[in-house]
Amino acid sequence: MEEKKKKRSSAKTLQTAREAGYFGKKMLARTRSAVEAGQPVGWAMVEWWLGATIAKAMGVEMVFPENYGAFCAASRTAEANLDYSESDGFPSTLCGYARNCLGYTRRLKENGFVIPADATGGGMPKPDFLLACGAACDARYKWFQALGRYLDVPVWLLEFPQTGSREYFLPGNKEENIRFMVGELRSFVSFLESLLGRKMDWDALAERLDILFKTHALAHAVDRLRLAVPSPAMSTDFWALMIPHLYLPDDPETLAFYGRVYDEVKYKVDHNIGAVPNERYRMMFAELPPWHTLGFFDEVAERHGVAFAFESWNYHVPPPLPAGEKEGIGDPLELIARYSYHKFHHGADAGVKYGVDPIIFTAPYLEYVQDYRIDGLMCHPLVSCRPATYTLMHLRNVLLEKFKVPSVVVEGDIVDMRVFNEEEAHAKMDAFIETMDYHRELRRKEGLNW
Amino acid sequence: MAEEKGLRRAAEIYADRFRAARELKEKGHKIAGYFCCYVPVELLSAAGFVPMRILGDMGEPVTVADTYLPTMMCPFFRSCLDLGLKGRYDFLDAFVGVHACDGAERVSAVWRSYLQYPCVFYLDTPHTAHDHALVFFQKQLGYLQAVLEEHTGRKISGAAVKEQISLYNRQRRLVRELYKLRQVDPPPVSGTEVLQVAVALLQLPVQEGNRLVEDVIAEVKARRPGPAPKKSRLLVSGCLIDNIAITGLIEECGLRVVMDDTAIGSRTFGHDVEPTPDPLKGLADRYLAKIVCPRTFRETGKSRAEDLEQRYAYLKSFIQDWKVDGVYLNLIRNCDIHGYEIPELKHYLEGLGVPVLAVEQDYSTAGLAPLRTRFQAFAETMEID
Amino acid sequence: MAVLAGLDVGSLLAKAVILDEAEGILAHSVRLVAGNFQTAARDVLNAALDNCGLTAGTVASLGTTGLGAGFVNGPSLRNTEISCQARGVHYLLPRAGSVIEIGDQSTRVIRLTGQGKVADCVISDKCAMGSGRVLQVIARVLRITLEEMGGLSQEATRPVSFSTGCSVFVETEVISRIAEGAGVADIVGGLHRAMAVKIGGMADKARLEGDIAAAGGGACDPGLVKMLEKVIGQKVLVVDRPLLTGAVGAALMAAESRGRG
Amino acid sequence: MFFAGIDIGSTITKIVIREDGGRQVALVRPTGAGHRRLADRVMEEALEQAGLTFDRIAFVVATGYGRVNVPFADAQLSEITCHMKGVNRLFPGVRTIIDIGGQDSKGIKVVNGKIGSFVMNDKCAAGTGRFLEVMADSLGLGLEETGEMALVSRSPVSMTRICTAYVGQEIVLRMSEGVPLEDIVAGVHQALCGRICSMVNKIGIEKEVVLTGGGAKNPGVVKYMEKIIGFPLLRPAEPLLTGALGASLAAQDLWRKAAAEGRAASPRERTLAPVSFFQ
Ligand SMILES: Nc1ncnc2c1ncn2[C@@H]1O[C@H](COP(=O)(O)OP(=O)(O)O)[C@@H](O)[C@H]1O
Ligand SMILES: Nc1ncnc2c1ncn2[C@@H]1O[C@H](COP(=O)(O)OP(=O)(O)O)[C@@H](O)[C@H]1O
Ligand code: SF4
Ligand code: SF4
Ligand code: SF4
Repeated sequence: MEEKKKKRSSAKTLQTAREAGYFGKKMLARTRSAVEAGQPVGWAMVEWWLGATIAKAMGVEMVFPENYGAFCAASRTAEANLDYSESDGFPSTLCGYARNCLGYTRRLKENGFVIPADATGGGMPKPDFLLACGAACDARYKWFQALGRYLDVPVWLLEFPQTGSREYFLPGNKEENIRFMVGELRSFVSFLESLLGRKMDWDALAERLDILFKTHALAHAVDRLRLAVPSPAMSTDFWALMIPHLYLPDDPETLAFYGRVYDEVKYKVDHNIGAVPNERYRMMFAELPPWHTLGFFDEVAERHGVAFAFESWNYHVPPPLPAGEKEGIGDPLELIARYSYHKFHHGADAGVKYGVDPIIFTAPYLEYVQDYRIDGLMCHPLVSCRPATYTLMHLRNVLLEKFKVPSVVVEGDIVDMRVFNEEEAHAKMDAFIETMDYHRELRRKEGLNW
Repeated sequence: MAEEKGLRRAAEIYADRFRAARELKEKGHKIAGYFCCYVPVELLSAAGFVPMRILGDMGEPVTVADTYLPTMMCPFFRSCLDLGLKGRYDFLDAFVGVHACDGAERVSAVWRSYLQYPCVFYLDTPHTAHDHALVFFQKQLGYLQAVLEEHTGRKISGAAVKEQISLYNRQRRLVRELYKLRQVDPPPVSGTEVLQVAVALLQLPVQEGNRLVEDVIAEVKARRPGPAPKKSRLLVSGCLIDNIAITGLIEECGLRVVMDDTAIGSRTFGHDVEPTPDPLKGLADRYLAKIVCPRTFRETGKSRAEDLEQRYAYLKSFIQDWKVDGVYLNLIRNCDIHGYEIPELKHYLEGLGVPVLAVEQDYSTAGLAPLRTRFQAFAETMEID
Repeated sequence: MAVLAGLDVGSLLAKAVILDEAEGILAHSVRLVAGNFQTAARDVLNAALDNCGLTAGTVASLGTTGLGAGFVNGPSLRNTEISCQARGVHYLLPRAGSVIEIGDQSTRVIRLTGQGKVADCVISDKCAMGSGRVLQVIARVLRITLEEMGGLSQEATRPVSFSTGCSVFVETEVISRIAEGAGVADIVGGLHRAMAVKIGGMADKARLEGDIAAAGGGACDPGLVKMLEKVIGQKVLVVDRPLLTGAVGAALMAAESRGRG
Repeated sequence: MFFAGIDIGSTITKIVIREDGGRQVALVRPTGAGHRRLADRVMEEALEQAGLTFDRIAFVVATGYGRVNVPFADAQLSEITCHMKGVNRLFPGVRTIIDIGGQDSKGIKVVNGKIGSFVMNDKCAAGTGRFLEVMADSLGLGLEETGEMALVSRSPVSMTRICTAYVGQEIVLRMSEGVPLEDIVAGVHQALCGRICSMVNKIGIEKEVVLTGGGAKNPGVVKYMEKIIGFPLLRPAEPLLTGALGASLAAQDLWRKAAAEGRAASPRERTLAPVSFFQ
């Protein structure tokens, strides 16, 4: 099977997206040179801008094994790591990124913590601590805890509240949540101070936060530019652009880069240049992509004039913090807490309005479909990532029921390419075009305005 | 032999949970359904509900839930939602979802998007037991209390909560006493019988439940088991077991279940609530900090060895006190919480000189047949020549 | 006379139809793929032409579909199975609102638009238990023909239940059940029920509406169809010549796009 | 004194009758639908070959898939224990056993003549002998032929994780693409061996490794197994028999124990009855 699935990297439609791969490599390279220079290094989960920036402000270089998993998958080098973790007794049903990381780390340990010469992208160096996170996914802390098998380093878990839509509006509950997060962050700072034997540099943190917010403002502005018809950029562009704003948002180079991204997209919008020639359908994608076969999306676009206009709630920056929440907040930790909490709960209004939970992974889409004038959703259930898959069937039901927007379900995985059947996926897409036509009619009849 | 009324009653409730629940309703009780062992039943009870743990049914194929949940998720919760969507839990007056694991959290959300009950709450539960987390959890319990009060239109006094705490503490102590009876060899009560009692307790009004356990204890003490063949003594650890098909299979294969470290068992009945001026504090501490389930993160400490001790040392005393010969690690497929634990836990237990059998199962009675060979081989491995 | 031709090269069977849009199916042919898509496709098309005494030259357009469609030689227009099934069923049974197509490798449940297009579609997952393949496997074990199966399941008094979801192991389970003394009828009945439950779940997902039509090889099995009716709680119509719907749809779709182009 | 082991596999039934320190008779018969209830006949046949009557057999141990309901057996043991005992008798230096049967495959770690740990696959047919049977069937060839065929391929196609139910379809596709048959066949063998190895890896593969079960009779399997593991494997002269042999050895041990405790049944109390049914 695999031989047929030749590696095809996707043709990104933005010049800046083609350049974005640099940031992933930069992140890896920086941690390696930090180790050589005797500086501390940490591995972190994506924790939606909670802890990594704090650690970086204290002079720690951070790297994200999740990103490394996608990297290994995209370069098709994950298989050996997967097998290696399974042979140590980890069930094969666990998160593909986790198994990739567990296998990699086992090899790292067996190599005396010298990065194996053939490691993808130069490899991740041994960390001094692990920053886990309780948000959205159990693997985010169970996986790092399990790494203890190979890495005798402390794990810190940054906890994250996940509020139900009605509970969000209980009087005072939101502030309780924020208070809790601030407390968690403060403990994390103390943990770092005692681990590193140095004090928090609050000025450095403020500076980094400033850059982060500016980068994110641009990233959000780019998201809004994508409302345009025809769509100026595609999901494949986004998956490349995601790396700098998700992992290195507090880096001046990222900020400068995002300025260019904005300009490029703006130019295309102003000049009515679509990412797909003859855009006929606008689709949305949920949640994590098949990193190993991104080229699939180009083919779909080409064959049917489908623009993947928007995608995955998970990795987008949130809408900016409402001014009222930002002003007068002197404590940078509180600012961080509010921002992350906002990321996770900005769908609360939609959740209550439509009587749909959860706020994460479901409610935000209720607004996206309308804003981005979506004709159809591509659900990508993953065999190895439950969090991004749990609610896809639910989402499919809700979008159809409330907005007459149909979904096509294409099974796959983030790292395990053996699950993705490209031919079958194309067959489904061919038929789905008719389905989208039909529902367009339905929406017209029901007075839904797209 | 004297009639074993308590054990029989437990077996009856176990055999038809829904009938038992409807009988309670006919007697005028209100019933509150909830997930997992992280919901303080004391509060539900103080608000006037009979708490009923929502369980699935391993014996019934999942058909309806396929439209709402993907197949790759925890089959236990798939089964729960399937029963819910089929209307089996329609009699509930309240529903309390909980963030125990991702499965519990997402199914709580999906559940309430499709099934409506007069009173609904989702209890966010932190993954850590840091000080801040305990304070936060206590506040969330306060919100649960407020939502319950709003529904019933009746304040829940601190005294009422304290009374329920002492009733449930008593239940937990009684169950532990029952567990202790299994420390002798051969144990006078089987794993299957204990499971039936535990399941029955998860839906009985607390005082009725306490009477039931008292009866069972008396009955078990009255048993005079004759000489029995020597069989290996098993500790069952990991994902929940709510069906006697599993304990039955294990016991048929020449093993004895003498102790458990699972959700319907020692995790539910293991620790008391300390009396505190604000009863919610005692509840928060007991539920979040004292229950040892891998869903709650334990601080790693200074080294791997210390980490392992903090996470697993309690199993050492289980093994010593219950004279355990082997451990069965029960993993329901797709359970991340327990899946990540397997290699380290296995390593730790084998380090104590106890053999371990880890098996992934699909939460389906139909799929159990192939496990027979594994259990039998495991029994033969431990056989004392 | 110019006619339309359609070829459905499935994983097990190759099917060809010769169609006159006004008059309907003029001729058809079905044969085993038997390890070679190219030859199967060529032979089955020639046979169909022979059956109505026409030559390849009279064919205005050739539409193809199915797993092996890529191996058809000569000029043809390929479309995917889902759309072809939808068109084919709509043409043969216009009042159908939904289709359950049970093929050798997978089962597809399709809700149709008024024009015979795909309003929604659910495809069985990778395991073979919900598809026609398992019927064949079990027929072989029981030493009966596929044709005999349909009648047998209706005689079942105590349909057996299977513990495995895997089509490969169902075979060994059937062997055990025979040894236990289960009757052939009860085994077939149990198998049909297991399949029907699986397919019924898919029907739920696709929110089937209107009259439901069964197509594909599995629809040739009246026992399975009966059981489906029981599970879905609604009458299931069987398309006339259920094996041919894909090929008919392929022929029509090719003509459509020729008309457009 | 004679002892018997009967191994009722999913595919093949095997019997070994041994005399303590003396001769040994073995019989191998397909288990197929009709034969299931005929375990007693197979036993009779074996007795006939040995020139014995049933009452000469002191103890019978049943093992294998159909062990649960062999009424004439004195005890039943899991295949895991029996394979271990059988192999350990033949190869006292064995550390790892890989058994490839018709419906399951297992890895057993042997520590001081006892089971250290074991792993088993019986969920998915793609990790068992069935995989090869289905492939051979769909090509209309015998297992012997395909096994030999796998040896001549220079570049086996890669088809790592493919479901048994679809292997036929995959083969047709490949053939239509013009891939040489031997490369496809070899690819299937390689895929099976890869699966089994990564399973057995969980308990660690240590020298000496013994390959048993029907799969060990297949030269293609042996070749790719060795290729993946990286060193030569040992094989019993008749790989199908290790389970039955182990069962007969266990029969002797159990009889001794029972006799020592004074509860050995007198042979006359037992009769050779038909097998009732299978789990
Ligand atoms: N007369 C019949 N009765 C019952 N089942 C049949 C009959 N003929 C074919 N089948 C089943 O139909 C399947 C073939 O259906 P088909 O739609 O041709 O599939 P494909 O297009 O994948 O080849 C086979 O799996 C077979 O089991
Ligand atoms: N001579 C042979 N060459 C290749 N494969 C064989 C041979 N004999 C038996 N087999 C295969 O061995 C398997 C049966 O092995 P066995 O260990 O007896 O399994 P079980 O105990 O489950 O019956 C079958 O899959 C069969 O195809
Ligand atoms: S969200 Fe999915 S991919 Fe990310 S860590 Fe969790 S399980 Fe893995
Ligand atoms: S077994 Fe694990 S994942 Fe499943 S319900 Fe329990 S805690 Fe959740
Ligand atoms: S379980 Fe059986 S049908 Fe399912 S994937 Fe495996 S071999 Fe195929």
